[in-house]
Amino acid sequence: MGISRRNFCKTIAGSAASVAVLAAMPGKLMANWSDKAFAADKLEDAIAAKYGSLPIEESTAIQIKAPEIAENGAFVPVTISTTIPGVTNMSIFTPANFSPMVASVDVMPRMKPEVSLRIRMAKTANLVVIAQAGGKLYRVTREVKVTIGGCGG
Amino acid sequence: MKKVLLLLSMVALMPSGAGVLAAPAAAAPSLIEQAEAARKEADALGFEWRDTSKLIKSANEALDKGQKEESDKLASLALLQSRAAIAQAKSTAKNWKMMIPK
Amino acid sequence: MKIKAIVQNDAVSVKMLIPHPMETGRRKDQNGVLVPHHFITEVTASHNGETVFHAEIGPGVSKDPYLSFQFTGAKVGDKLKVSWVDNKGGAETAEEAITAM
Amino acid sequence: MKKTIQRRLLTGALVLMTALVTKPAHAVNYQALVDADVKKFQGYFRKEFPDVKFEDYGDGVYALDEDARKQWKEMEEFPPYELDVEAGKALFNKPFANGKSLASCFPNGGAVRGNYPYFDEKRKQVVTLEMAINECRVANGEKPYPGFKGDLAKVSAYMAYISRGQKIDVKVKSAAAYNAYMKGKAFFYGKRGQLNMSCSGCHMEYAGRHLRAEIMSPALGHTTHFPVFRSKWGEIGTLHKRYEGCNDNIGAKPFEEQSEEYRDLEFFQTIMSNGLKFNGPAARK
Repeated sequence: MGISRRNFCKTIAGSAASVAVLAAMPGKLMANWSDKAFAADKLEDAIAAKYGSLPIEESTAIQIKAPEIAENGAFVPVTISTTIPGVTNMSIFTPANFSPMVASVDVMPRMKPEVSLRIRMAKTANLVVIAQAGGKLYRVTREVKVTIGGCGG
Repeated sequence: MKKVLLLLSMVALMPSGAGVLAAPAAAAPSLIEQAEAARKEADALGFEWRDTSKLIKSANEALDKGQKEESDKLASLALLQSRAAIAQAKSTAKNWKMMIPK
Repeated sequence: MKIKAIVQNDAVSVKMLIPHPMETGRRKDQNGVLVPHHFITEVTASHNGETVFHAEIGPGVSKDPYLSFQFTGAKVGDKLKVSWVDNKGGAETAEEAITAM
Repeated sequence: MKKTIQRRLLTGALVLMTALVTKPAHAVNYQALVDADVKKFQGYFRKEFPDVKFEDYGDGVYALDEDARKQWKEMEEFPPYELDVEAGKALFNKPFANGKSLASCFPNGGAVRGNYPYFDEKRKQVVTLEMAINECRVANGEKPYPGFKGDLAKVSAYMAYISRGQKIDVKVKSAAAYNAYMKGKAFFYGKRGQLNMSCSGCHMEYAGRHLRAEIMSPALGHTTHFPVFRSKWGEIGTLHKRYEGCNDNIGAKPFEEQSEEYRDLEFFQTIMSNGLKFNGPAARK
């Protein structure tokens, strides 16, 4: 029991560890909820479960607005948008989370292809956004740093 | 910082505790009793440390399990912490004005 | 749930905050027992009976989910209907009047 | 480095300022003593951070760090505490068993944040907003709300919300008030806990600098924006909950919500922010 600065930040351990995880999916879910995609524990599997085997192309026409260094992994503000014409769906993934698929938004005819939300990130990791337009998928990837051991405010 | 803490603990080990130890009791108070008395004193000064009461609790639990050596170790640490806290209270009361940044 | 729907330029800006624990199923309570997962699965918004927003979400979304989007073709005074369902059968529907900036 | 040199150069000037403070009088002018402290305290931050606008100190660490400020602004787009403000409003107007409510205890519809904390000259103690909320409940035969979070923080959040913009102007008019003020001051500057650290060590001398991954918030403006929804807590909590967390971090046994120690500390800290505006509740990391 040495006197150490390590004690200083010990209280964060519990809260930051609230990782998004779906170990076993509940039995009855909404029929149209993409349970397979949300249950997948690998990025590729989640994408395949959501979109099938459509070809994926890296794109610069998708924008991710997110902090360089997240203040708190439990609330990371993210805005995704795209200028790809005819986009019908945008999904956001964080491959480092136990369950990578975070959210999937259908871009309805009257909706602008932009959505903001707050997500959980267990640790420093990539954000991957996939946009679907026609029979194709477009992808962009961006890193967000998450500091663990926070005790500020 | 480590240096300051080391000093504090040394101060704590010196005469401040002598009163307790030299008490002319028929049966000398146990380490746990000494630690608890010192903890109370630190608490009354508003300077008790976070883990001291947990240490005393663990020392009591170890004693119940017959682990005298472990119990003594924990109680000594609690006693040391309490004495350091008392010394800290006195030193802070005397010196806090010097801590105001210019 | 709290909804703000405001006309901005040619579109309606919608912001919502839904009180919900969004339990991941991995968090332990004070006694070290796993808290079962409990999270919103779908959020839908409609205007004049037409769906203008539909999102599927999972426990990767923060506690008390915040969602924001924009849609066109509505005016001040119109009603926006928002509803959500969760994995335990919980649900809520609310209506909010669209306001000027 | 640069800061230390600056500090040394400034010492002389501050000694001069201190000399100007004391003036012989029949009755001690406590307010003047306190005002001189405020001037020194705020002057310290003005010199440390010449580019930070005074009113921005109400935003805590976000006055000092641009990246963090941007994320905070995102949170403020639809701050999580709005749900608490709404819940607090309902609690504020909810009738007690006797038919009265919190609303019956407070004038101005409860928009009274600017009146707290104050020193009650009759009872010879500092009265905070949270203390007044619970005293109202007890006076009406209700149980006080438990401390640190939950309903107490929610009601306080609602009252702070409808009081936004009220100016901080806490007075010290008597020897007893000055005594409470000095106790808070001694708490603020005194080292305590296993790590032998003080409030001022981190939030004055280390303000704006990193302690591990964290940027230390400036003590100026600390009490303007409470209660806060802290992402780390995942809920709204009171100023005294934050004090509890800080004390725990430095290895000191924390005090209770509304303990005399924390009320005196709140009194001192709020006085140090005289001139700023109450802008709570707020979102913090």
